[in-house]
Amino acid sequence: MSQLEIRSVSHWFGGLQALRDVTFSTSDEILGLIGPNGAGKTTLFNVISGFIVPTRGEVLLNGKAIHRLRADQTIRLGLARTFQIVKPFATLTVEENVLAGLGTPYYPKAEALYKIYRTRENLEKIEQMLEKVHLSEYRFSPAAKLPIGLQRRLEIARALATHPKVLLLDEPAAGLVAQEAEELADLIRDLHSQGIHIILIEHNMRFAMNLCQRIVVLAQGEIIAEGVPAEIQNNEKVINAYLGQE
Amino acid sequence: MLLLQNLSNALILACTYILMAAGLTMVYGVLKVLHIAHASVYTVGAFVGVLVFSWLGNFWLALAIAMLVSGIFGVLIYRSTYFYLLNAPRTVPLIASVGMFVMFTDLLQKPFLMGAYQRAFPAGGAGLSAIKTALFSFTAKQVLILLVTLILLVLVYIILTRTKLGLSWQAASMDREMASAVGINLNRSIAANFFLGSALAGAAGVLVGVYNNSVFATMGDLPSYKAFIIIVLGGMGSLPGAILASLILAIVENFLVASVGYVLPRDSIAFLVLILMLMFRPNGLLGRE
Amino acid sequence: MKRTLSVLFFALIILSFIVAGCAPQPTPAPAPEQPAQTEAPQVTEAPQATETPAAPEAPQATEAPAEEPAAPSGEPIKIGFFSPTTGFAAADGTSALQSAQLAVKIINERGGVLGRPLELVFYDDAAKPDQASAIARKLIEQDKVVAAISGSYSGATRAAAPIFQEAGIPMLAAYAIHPEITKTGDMIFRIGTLATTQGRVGAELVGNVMNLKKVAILTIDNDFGISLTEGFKQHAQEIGLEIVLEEKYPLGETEFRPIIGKIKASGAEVVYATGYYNEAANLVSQARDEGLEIPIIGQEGYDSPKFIELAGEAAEGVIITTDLNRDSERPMTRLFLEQYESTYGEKADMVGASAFDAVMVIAYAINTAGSTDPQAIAKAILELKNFEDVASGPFWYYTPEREVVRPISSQIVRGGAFHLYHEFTDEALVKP
Amino acid sequence: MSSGYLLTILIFTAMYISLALSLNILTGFAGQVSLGHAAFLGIGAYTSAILTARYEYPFWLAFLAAIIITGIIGTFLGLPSLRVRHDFLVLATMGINFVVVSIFKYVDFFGGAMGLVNIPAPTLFGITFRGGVPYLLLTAGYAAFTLLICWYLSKTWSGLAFQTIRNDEDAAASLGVNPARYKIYAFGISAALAGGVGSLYAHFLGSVFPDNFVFVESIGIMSMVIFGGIGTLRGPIIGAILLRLIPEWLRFIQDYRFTFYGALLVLMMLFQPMGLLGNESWLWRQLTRLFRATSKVKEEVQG
Repeated sequence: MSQLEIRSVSHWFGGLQALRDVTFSTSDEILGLIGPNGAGKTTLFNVISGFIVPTRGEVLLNGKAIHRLRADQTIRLGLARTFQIVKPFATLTVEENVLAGLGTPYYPKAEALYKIYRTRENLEKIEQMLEKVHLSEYRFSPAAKLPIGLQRRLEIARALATHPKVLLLDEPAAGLVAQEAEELADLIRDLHSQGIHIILIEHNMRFAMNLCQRIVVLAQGEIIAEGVPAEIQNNEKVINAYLGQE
Repeated sequence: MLLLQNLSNALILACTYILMAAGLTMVYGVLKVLHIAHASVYTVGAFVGVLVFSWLGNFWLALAIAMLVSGIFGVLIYRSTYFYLLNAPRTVPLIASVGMFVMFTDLLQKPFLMGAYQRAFPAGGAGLSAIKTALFSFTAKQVLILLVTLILLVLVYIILTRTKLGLSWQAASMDREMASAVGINLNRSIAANFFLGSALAGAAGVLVGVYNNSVFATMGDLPSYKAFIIIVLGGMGSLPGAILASLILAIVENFLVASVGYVLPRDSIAFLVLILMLMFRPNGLLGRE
Repeated sequence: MKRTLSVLFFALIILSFIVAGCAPQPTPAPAPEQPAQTEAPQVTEAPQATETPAAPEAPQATEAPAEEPAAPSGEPIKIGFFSPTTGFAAADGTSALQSAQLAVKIINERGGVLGRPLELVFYDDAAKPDQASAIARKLIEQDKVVAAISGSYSGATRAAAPIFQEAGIPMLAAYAIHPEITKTGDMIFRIGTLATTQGRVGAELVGNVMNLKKVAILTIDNDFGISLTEGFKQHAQEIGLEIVLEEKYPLGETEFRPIIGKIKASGAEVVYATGYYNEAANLVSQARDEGLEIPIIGQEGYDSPKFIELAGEAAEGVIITTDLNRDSERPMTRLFLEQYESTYGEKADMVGASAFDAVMVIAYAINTAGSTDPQAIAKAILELKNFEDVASGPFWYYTPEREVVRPISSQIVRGGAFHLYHEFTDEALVKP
Repeated sequence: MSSGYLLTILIFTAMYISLALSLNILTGFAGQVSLGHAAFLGIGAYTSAILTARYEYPFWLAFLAAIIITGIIGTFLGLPSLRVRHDFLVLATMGINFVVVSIFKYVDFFGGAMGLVNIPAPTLFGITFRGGVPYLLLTAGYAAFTLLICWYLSKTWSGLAFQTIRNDEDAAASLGVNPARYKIYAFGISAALAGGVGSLYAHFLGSVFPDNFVFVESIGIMSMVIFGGIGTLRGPIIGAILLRLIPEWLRFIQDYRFTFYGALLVLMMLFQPMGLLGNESWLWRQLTRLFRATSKVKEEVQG
C-alpha cells in the first residue's frame, strides 16, 4: 500500500524551466507518464527518486516529504527506479548486478565493511529473481555483453532486488521488438499483482495504452491531461502536443 | 612603480604559461586525453630550436623549424598511440602518455641527443630592442616573448574560428561520434589538431629556453603538470579560459612571492588554487556546464 | 594497417636505443662541436703542461714514483661508485662519474695501487634512496668493493651510509652535504666542505674581505641551502653583519623577479644567494636586467662552467666560495682541469672535482695502509696530513668527525672564467 | 649470491606490493583515479619517523599511529573526490601530492628540507628488525596483511558498493549506495594501508626526505597497478613485482632502463590495456583456459 503525491513541483535548469507546477497523486496502480520529447518526464523521475532537489514544491511518499532526500535515501523508503539510458554495472556479472540490489539495507551501515555478500541465502534469492525476468542462463556473463533488451530486464531485476514498494521505470520498452515488449508488459502486470506500485515513462503509445491503468501527460513541463487511457487517446490537447512535435 | 614592474613581469610569466598550455588545451578539447607527453614535445621543440640556432644563428628560422619538427613529432605520438586508445578507459591513454614522457625524457638525456647538461640558448632578444619607460621596463627577451605569444595567439584564434578545420575541432570537441556522422574526417581533423597543438608546444619550448637561456632534457617536468593546472583552471579545452587562467596564476604567484615570500613553492600555490577551484567551481573559470 | 605505424615508431626508438647502446657507454667521444665559444685563455698563467707527473714536493704524497711507473698487474682493486646518471640529477651524476673515471685512469697510468689496477664499479641510483640502499648492498656483497664513493645527493647518500657503516666498508660522500651523513659512524667520510663551514666563510668574505654590512640572504629549499644559511647567519652575528632580508625559494626556480624587487627595496648592499648554477644563472641575469647591481655571493653550487655559459655577461663580478681554486698552480688541480676538458669536451665543475678527489683519497689510503683492508683504509684516511694529490686540495687533515680541513678559496668571475679572489687559510674559520 | 642485495630488493618489492594493493582499493575497486598515492606513503613515513625519532615512542605504536593518522588525513584529502570526477580528480590528487611534499619541506615541524634522520630500527617483542631476513618478514607480512584486507573487502557489501560506484555512480545511488560515503571509505582505507608502508619505509631507510615522496613516485605506483591488471588482486602484486624487478634486471643496460620501462608501459597499454593479468587480458585468458582444460581432464580421469 503506497501513495505518492507530487505537489506543485517546479524546476529550473539555469534559466530553463523544466517543470511547471506539476501536481498529481498516485497509489497502487500502473501509472503511465507520457509526453513529447523534452516534456520533463525524466526530470520528474529524477525529482521523485532524489537525484534532483526541485526548485519548488514537494514530493510525499505515504505522507512523508521525500523531495530533500538523496537518491540513496529514497531507495530505502521503497522507491526503486531504472534509467532511460541503461546503466548496468558493466564490469560485473549479471548475478553480481542483482546482488548489488540486495545490499540496499546494508550500504549505510558499518556492517557493510565486514558482512560478506555472497551468501547461499542471497544466491538463492538471486536465482529466483533471475528466473522471474528470464535471465537465468546469463547469470555469469558480464553485464556489458548482454544485448540492450536484456540489459533493460537486468535493470528491472536489480531494482526488484531492493524490494521496492514503488517502481519507477524509465522507458522500459525502448528498443524492444514486439515480442519482447509483450513479455515485458506481462512481467509488469505480474509485479503489480504482487503489490508493487508502478510508474512508467513510455514513448511507445500503444504499449502505454495497453498496460497502464491511468495516464498523466506532460508537455513543456506542465500536466496537460490526466485520466484513463481511453480519455487520453481522445484528448485534443494531447493530440495537439504530439502533432506540434512532429 | 614596483607594482607596475611586478605586473609587467607577471605578464611575461603569464605568456610563458599561455604558450605551455595553449597547445595542450587544444589537444585536450578534441581528444579528452591527459596528454602528459605534451611536455616531451615541448622539450623536443626547445632542443631542435637550440640546435638550429647554433647552426644557422637565426632565431626566427630556428623557431619555425622547431615548430615544424615538434608538430610532426606530435602527430607521430597521436598516430602511434592515442589513435588506438580513443575508446579505452581514461587511465589507459594516461598511462601510455606517462610511459612516453618517461621514455622520451630518458632518451633525450642521452649523450647522442641532448646530454645531461643544460645548454645555453643565447638568442637574446632576437634583434628586438628593450622597452624602457619611467614606470616599468621590458627587456628585449621579454619583448620577444610578448610579441611571439601575441602573434601565435592571433594565428590560432583565426584558425579556430575562421577555418573549416577549426570548426571541425569544435564539433569534435562536443561529440566525436556526431562530428564523424556529419561528415568530418575525424582522423585528419585530429591529426591537424595535434600538429598545431604540438607546434605551439615546440614554440613554447623554444621561447622558454631563450627566456631562461637554458635548454635541458628534463625541462619538460614543469609543463608536464603546470600546463594541466592552467587548462583546468581555464575550464578544460577553452583557449580564452587558459589565457585568463595563465594571467591570474602568474599574477597571484608573482604578488604572493613579492609580498609574503615563498610560503610554499609557486607550483604548490598553483595547485592549491586549483584544488580550491575544483571544490567550488568545478567547471573552471570559463568552462561550459 | 593495424597498429603498424605504432610498431614502426617504437621500432625506431628501440633502434636508436640499440645504436646508442653500441657506443662506448658513459664516456662520450669528445663532443663534435667546435669548442668555439669557450675562449682559449681560460688558463690564466703557468703553462704547466700535463707532462709533469705527480707533485714532487708534497711531503706525504702518494708513493707514486717520479720515474717510469710499472704497469699495474694482478687482481684489480674494486671501488664502488654510485651517482645519478639518469633523471633530474643526471648533470651532477654524470660529472661525478666522469671525474671518478678520470681519476682511476690517471692512477692506473701511474702504476695503480699497490701495483694492482684500480677498478671503479658503477651503478646509477637516479638520486633515489631506495635504489641507493640496494646498490650499497650490491657493491658490498656482490662486487666486494674495499671502499665506496657516493657521487649522489644527500637523500641517497644518507640511505647508503648506514649500510656501509654496518659492513665496515669506508664510504666517502663526494659532494652530498647533509651534516648527518658523516655522523652515521666511523666509516663515513666527506670530501666536500661541510655547508655550514662554507656558509661561515661566506659571511667572512662579505664582512671582513669585502667590508660590506647589509646582507640579503636567499636560501634554496634543500639541505644544502639551509645548512649554508645556518653557517652564514651564525658567523654574520659574530662579526656584526646586518641581515636586512631573508627569503627561501624552491629548487629549480626560474622566476626571481619578484624577489629581486624585494631585495632592491630592502637596502641590501650585497646578496648571499645559495643555490646551484641553473637557479643562480637565472637569478643573476634577472637581477642585472632589473637593475640590481650590488654584488652577489654564491658558493660551490655555482661552481660550474655552465653557470658562466648560462648567465653570460651577468655572471661577471659574481663571487663564490668553493674548494676548487681554478687559478691554483698545484699540479693535481691543473691535471684534473685540463684532462677533464680534453677527455670529455666539457669543462670540469666542482661536483666532478669532489668525486675525483674521493678516488684520489682512497687510492692514497690503500697505498699508505699497504693493504685493502677496509679498517686500515679508514685509518689511513683519518691520519692523512697535508695531502696534495687532490684537485680541491691541499687536504690538511681530517677531523675525528671525518670532515676534511683545508683552505677554502673564493673565486670571482672575470672575462668569462672563474679566478681567484681570496683564499681563506685561517684554520679556526675553515675547520668544521 | 649476494643475499643482502637480493633481500633489499625483495623488501622494497614487498613494500610496493602493499602500496599497489592499497592504491588498487581506491582506483581499481572504487574507480577513483589518484596520482597522489606517494603523499600517503609520505604521511605514514613522517608520522612514524616523528613519533620514534623525536618523541621516542616504540615502533609498534608509531606503526599503528602511522596507519591511523594517514587514514584520517586520507579521509580529508579525499574530499575533492566528492566534487570532481575523472580527469579533474587525477589533477586534484596530483596537486595534493605536490602540496603535501611542499608542506614537509617548508614547515619546520617536519624537519623541512633537512628531512628526518636517525629513525631507529623497529623493535618488536625485544627483537630488533635491522635489514635482512627479519625485515623482509615484516614487510612481507604486511603485504600479506594488505592482501588479506583487500581480499576480504572485495567479498563484503562495501566491496560490492565500491564496484558499483566505479561503474556508475547514479545507478549505485539508485540502489542505496551513497557514493560520497564510499569514496571517503576508499580514500581512508587506501591511505591507511599506504601509511603502514610509509612507516616500514622510514624505519628501513633510517631517514626520510620530502623528495622521497614526489609525484613521480605516485606515477610509479599507479603504473604497477595498471601494468599488472587493475581491479584484480593478482594484478597489482604481479605489477609491483615486475616493475620493481625489471629495472634491476635491466641494470646491464644501466642508463637505458627508463627508456625501456617507458616503452614497456606504452606497448602494454597499446596491446594489453587491461594489464598483464587483468580479467580480459590475453595471458589471463590463456591461463584460465589452461586451468579449465586440466580440470576437465582430471574430471574425465576421475569419472
